[in-house]
Amino acid sequence: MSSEVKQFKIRWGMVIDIDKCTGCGACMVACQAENNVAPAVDGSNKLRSLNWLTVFRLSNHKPFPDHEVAYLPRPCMQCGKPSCVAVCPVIATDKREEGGIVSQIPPRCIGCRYCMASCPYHARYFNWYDPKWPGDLAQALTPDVSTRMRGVVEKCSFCHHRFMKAQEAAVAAGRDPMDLPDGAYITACTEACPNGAITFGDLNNPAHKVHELIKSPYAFRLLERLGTDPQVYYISKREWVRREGDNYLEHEKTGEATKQG
Amino acid sequence: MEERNNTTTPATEAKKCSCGWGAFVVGLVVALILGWWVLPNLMKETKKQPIAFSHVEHVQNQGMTCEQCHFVRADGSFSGTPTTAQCAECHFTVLGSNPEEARFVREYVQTGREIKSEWLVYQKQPDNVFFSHALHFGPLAELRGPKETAAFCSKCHLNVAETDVPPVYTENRLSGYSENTMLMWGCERCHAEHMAMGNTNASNACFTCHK
Amino acid sequence: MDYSKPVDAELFPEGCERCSLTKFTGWMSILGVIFLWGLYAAVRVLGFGLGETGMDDYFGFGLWITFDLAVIALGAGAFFTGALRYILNIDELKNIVNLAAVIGFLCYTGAMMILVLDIGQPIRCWFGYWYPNVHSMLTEVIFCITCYCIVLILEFVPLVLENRQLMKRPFIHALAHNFHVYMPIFAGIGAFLSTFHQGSLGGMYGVLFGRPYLFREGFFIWPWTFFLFVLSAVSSGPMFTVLVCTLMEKMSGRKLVSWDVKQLMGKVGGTMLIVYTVFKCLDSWYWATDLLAGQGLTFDQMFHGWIYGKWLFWMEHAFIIIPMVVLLIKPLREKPWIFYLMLFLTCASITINRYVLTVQGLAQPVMPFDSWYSYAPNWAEWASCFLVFAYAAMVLSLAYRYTPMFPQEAELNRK
Amino acid sequence: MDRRGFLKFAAGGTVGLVASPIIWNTLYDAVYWTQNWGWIPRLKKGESEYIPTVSKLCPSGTGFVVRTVAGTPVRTIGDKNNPVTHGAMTALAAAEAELRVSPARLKTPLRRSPDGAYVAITWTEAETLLKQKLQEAGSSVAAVSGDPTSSINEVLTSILNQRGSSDFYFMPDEEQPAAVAWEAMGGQGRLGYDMENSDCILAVGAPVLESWGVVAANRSAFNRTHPVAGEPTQKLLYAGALQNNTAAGADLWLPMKPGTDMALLLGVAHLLIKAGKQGFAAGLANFASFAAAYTPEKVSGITGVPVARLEAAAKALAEAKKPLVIAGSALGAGGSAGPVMVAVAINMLLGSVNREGGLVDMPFPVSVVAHATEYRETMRKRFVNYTQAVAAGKTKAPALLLVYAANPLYSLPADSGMKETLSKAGYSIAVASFMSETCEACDLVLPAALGMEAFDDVQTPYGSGRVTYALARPVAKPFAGARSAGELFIALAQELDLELGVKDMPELLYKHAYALGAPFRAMMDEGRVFTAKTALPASPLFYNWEAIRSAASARGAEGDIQVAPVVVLGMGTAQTAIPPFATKVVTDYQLKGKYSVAQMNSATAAKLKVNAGDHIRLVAGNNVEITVVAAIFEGILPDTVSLVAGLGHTAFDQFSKGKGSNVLALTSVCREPGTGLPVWGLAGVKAARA
Repeated sequence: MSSEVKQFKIRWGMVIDIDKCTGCGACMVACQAENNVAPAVDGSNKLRSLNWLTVFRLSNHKPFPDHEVAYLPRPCMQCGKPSCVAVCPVIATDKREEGGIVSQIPPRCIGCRYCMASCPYHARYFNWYDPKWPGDLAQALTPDVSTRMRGVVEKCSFCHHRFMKAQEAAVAAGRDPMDLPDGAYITACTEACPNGAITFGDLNNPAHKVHELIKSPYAFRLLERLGTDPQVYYISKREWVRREGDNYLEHEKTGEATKQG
Repeated sequence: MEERNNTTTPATEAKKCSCGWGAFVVGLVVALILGWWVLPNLMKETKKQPIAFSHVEHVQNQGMTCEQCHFVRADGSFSGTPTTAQCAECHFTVLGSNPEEARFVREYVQTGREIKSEWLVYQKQPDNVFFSHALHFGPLAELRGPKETAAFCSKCHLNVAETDVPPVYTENRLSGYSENTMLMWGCERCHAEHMAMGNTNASNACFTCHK
Repeated sequence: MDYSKPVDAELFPEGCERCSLTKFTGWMSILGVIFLWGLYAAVRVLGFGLGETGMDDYFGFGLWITFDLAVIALGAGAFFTGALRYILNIDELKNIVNLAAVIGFLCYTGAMMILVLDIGQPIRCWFGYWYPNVHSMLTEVIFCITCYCIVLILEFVPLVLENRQLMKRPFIHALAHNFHVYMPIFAGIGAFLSTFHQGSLGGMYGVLFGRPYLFREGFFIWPWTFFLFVLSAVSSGPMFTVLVCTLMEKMSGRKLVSWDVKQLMGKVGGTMLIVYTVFKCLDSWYWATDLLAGQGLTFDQMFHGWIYGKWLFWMEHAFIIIPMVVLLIKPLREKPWIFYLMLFLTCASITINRYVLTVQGLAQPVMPFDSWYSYAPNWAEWASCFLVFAYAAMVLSLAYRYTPMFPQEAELNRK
Repeated sequence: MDRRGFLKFAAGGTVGLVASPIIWNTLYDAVYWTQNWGWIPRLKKGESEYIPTVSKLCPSGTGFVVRTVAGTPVRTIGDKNNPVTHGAMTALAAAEAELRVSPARLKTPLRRSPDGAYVAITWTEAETLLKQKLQEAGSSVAAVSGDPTSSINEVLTSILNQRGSSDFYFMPDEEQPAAVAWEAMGGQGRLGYDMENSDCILAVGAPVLESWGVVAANRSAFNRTHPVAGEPTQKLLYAGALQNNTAAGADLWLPMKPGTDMALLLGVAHLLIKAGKQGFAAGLANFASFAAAYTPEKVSGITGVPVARLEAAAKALAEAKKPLVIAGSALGAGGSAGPVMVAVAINMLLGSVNREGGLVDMPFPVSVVAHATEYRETMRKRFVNYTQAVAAGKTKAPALLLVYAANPLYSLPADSGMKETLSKAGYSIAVASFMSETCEACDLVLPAALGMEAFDDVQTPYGSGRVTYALARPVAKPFAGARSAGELFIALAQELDLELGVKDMPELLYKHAYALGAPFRAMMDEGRVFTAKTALPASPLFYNWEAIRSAASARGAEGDIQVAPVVVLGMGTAQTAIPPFATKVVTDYQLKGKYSVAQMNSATAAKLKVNAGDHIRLVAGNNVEITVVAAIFEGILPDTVSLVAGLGHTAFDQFSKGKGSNVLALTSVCREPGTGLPVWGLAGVKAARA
């Protein structure tokens, strides 16, 4: 059990403005297409449909007509202190590479699902069956992400292959692959969001937009009190939305409790 | 058993013993032959390339450079082996007297069949491996001429630049891996050194090589 | 040949009667059918994938893990009784230690069978050794369980060798004798390995800091659940051995182990139960009042509806507190039915404990906008558990019929 | 050899095997095998190319870059250089590369054999059959198109006109009622909306962030006016029965009973007039006095919108510099003209006509094909009037019915007469990309190429505030045996010796570009998109209060429970059905297994005595009965249940078939008072636990 938060020079992170998200699902479609996630014939069983990115519907729990709704896209949080990495018996998941993305290597995975049990965000998914691309659907597979097999766990990788490609392009152009400009590497969901709700970049790099955004007083992270230190931030001006981001006792206020976490 | 042993003479006991060890040795030798030679060979399967391509002809006789066929694209990706269309830039018609070339033109160029998808890659890596030639090419620009390039490339690849016929391709029946496929420990050896090939970015983190 | 005896009577332990071979074959056939049903489920799971089970992305652990944890805890009689018998030399325990070892062997091999099904890629199982993550409690579990399983096989083998006919062969006789000489070493290694992995199994849950239902603080690298699992295993293990023994007595109609030995086992288990109960209650108290609040949660939020209701929590605690108290009162514990009932309650509490940690621990939604979902094992999960039951019953039946598992049997049944 | 010898031999063998590499290598090889199982598709290798074009499947003509690998499309990515959609994607357009190869895709021409089964035929046979049937039919030909933005329609109308038939129709859409309304209010051009420049938008009934208008453009405007973590520069007010996706992005939600849009809009008009917003035009006084009856209290009673929110909405509009009011329907078809009339009237009150960020009087698309019918003329014709007349025997059934890029059998109400028209038609032909319900009912099915496989175009879609023109360019070969529908129709015209004035699709597109003054070469070579602010001379608008009054007299829906339909683009259109990747985007409050999910608030649930997860039976006025699963959601009006559209397909593939119920089955066609428009979308139902 590694209890310390690892330090990285680059920390890829995401800022999702919940007030801009309307839950259209374009990010989810783009994610599946980009990462060769096989389609499901019955996707209505949410406990068995493999989705690296899932959009949750949030409610302020007030009755009609004072009810309010919000949508929260949930990728892998790429935690600074991932609960999954410590528990994997075979190092199929790790957080070691510069950039701080939590890797998941399905060919190494033995499918014990301990990491799934450890993740409070439900960001990890299991291949209950071999993935299937009926008919000619496999023609539309991208060359970037290997197809998985039954019996292994997979999860969002922040489209890590795009990071590799951005590095590759930088090297080919004679630039420093470890100092990518803002926007040179973004995830498929960031790119697909029509409302611009997702911003992606290096949280440590002052030249990247996310660096400033996470300082917003409206920024918060999911379940910060558990101490997972996620690299995904959310923004909402609505107090009730921020309160939905973590567990609070009745007397606790949002800003205060999170600081101690 | 113990009682019976007590009644045998030491001589017969020794004899028995050696006979017993003989069986052991026979078993050992049989198993070693099986395990080192017979069974591994049974697991192997050899395949021929679709066309007997001659690097000697292209490089030495025609003076082509490696980069004319194997190059890094503008986006940093690597072209690998050429496509039929690329070959057809020269071989739109039969140029020489080699019957293999004539066959290539007839069966591939004229029919549009894709040679790239049939060509057996000796260093073939599985889908789950991300390999960027560009990121490994640090010092390539400093190399001069096909000889030096070939020497550099053959750190990982078979040195095919001087072959007149393609080497035999050997594949494991179970794993489907080529005999020449670099396995993970081979990659990790260099990646463990931070300054390998003058690059400090290569760590041994899983995502450095897996996708 | 004595035609009044079953045809395989020559193989029976010295001075012991057994039922007819026909009856025995009938019994084994029933078990065989159950076994085949389980085998069918296992083949489907291995052939098509874990989608054949009732598990899903919210319940990555289910009946199988609950089953594994429960049988491993209940099988702890093997190492604990073994340790007491061979290391502390409590001689009376020799009358039940064989059974304890067989039960241990069956529980562990059974758990291994289920684990092979439960991991998605059994062909890669050796990765646990080859690419171990030393920080993972599960790595420790994999190491210890497989090693301990080997130890249990070594403990089981001499019993097989002690079959009346096999023992007639001097070589086997000598071998069996040698095994007995080394038994204390096995018992020692077993005790060490077993303590560790029982603890690590508990640690597996306690370290999950993303799961407030499960997370516990602890001592050094071990969360409190580590110690609670060890304690619960050593208290329930001997009790389970006694219960199995009694069940076998009822089924065979023969006395196998004397009441004194059973009471001794009860005393051993009961003593450990006192320690366990005290620490378990302290742990629950601290968790409910302090640990949860620190994470912004309340005790009430840990429960939901009927299937995840508080009744399970209270039942788990009641089922250790009541036996603890009752077993302390001499007149009560000397009544067999009360004695057996208390042992049963303890085993039930430990099973509930393993269940709530596995299923309810995962069901409790941590993200405030997430929901409680229910999990129900499907036929394939049940069938494969029954596969293990059938396997265990078959091996136990064979062992009972052909090996001198119970040294007291001949004497207790002398007419 | 004795037993001991054998044992030693075996021991030696074991030691030997353990000491040789075979066991250990096989352990590895077995693992490599599991990592590369042959039955799991392997990745394709090859060069990646990124080619900009536009989507023809997404109704908003989303501009995207198609990524191809070795020539096969694998991804569609928002095109940031597209001046209309600015890189914004819709969930449908994002799935297009996969839709291209989806199992529902038609691969070859199919002819119905006498026993009713489909037989695959060659294109030569198909073309011969097509020509023969057209010649046999003479002037008794009818055609319907579900793609109003394509210039392929011109080829079709030209063919029909030259054969002597005027029965060419567009599928009912959002624009048809709007065009009626705009004309009734004196509009002479085409109604457009400059949403991106407005600072306060009131959308009544129109889900502007999900399915109304040029969604991708609307979303991109929303994006630009709502900076991340910053102050929005545009207010969005949305009135609808359900807190849907649009409501989630809106600053204010006005919970409005389905079908009460007019009352709400009149209430807003009244408040604005009271607040002094009285943009002058003829009929103002009459309109004001008519609207005066719609006091906030009365409107609140009719619509369910709390008075405070109604007043807040009016106040926001009154205070805005560039307010804009939009009316539309949730379903995107079968809407009424009345609400649009009042919306236009409010914009007139606010001075929001032909002003930046207001309504725009735009030119209609112009036809360039010889003998083609003008867009505006086609827009005036009602397909449902035709089909109902045919069904009732009032009009002669066509000898040949051609359905292009449409799925009327699914997307029209049951009593629209479509089914009868198809069975009465002498011969029916579907030109489509996917095996739809309509295809399954036709005699001949011809597989059409998608936008990314053939030349096509997107002329200004309804909802835009600018004239736009984009070309769909083939970035990949047509899938299997699919062919360009445009080329097919042009070739057909040539076969029949008809005059079109264009010889192929590129020429047709060139003529369009030329007519608009668009840079054709750049559009063709680089995928550039043309936009222009083409303002017409201001139309002589007036407050047509009489038309408004008669439209307002429409009856409300009957039944105890109102159904609020929800259109989600991610679930595809009637032509595409649910894209394979969208099944996971469909939520558990839209679909559960094979049942549609009806969302209702807890008050409604208590009234119906149902709990979440219960099955309930909904019986519509037309006696259609469906079973749905109840879900509790507080963001919906009492006595209202929401059902998502796009379910209940009986054709297409395993990703769409047999899932839920088609909302349209609950609707019936009726006529709007005054305009006589066929309208639907109002569905009152009786609900009970099943």
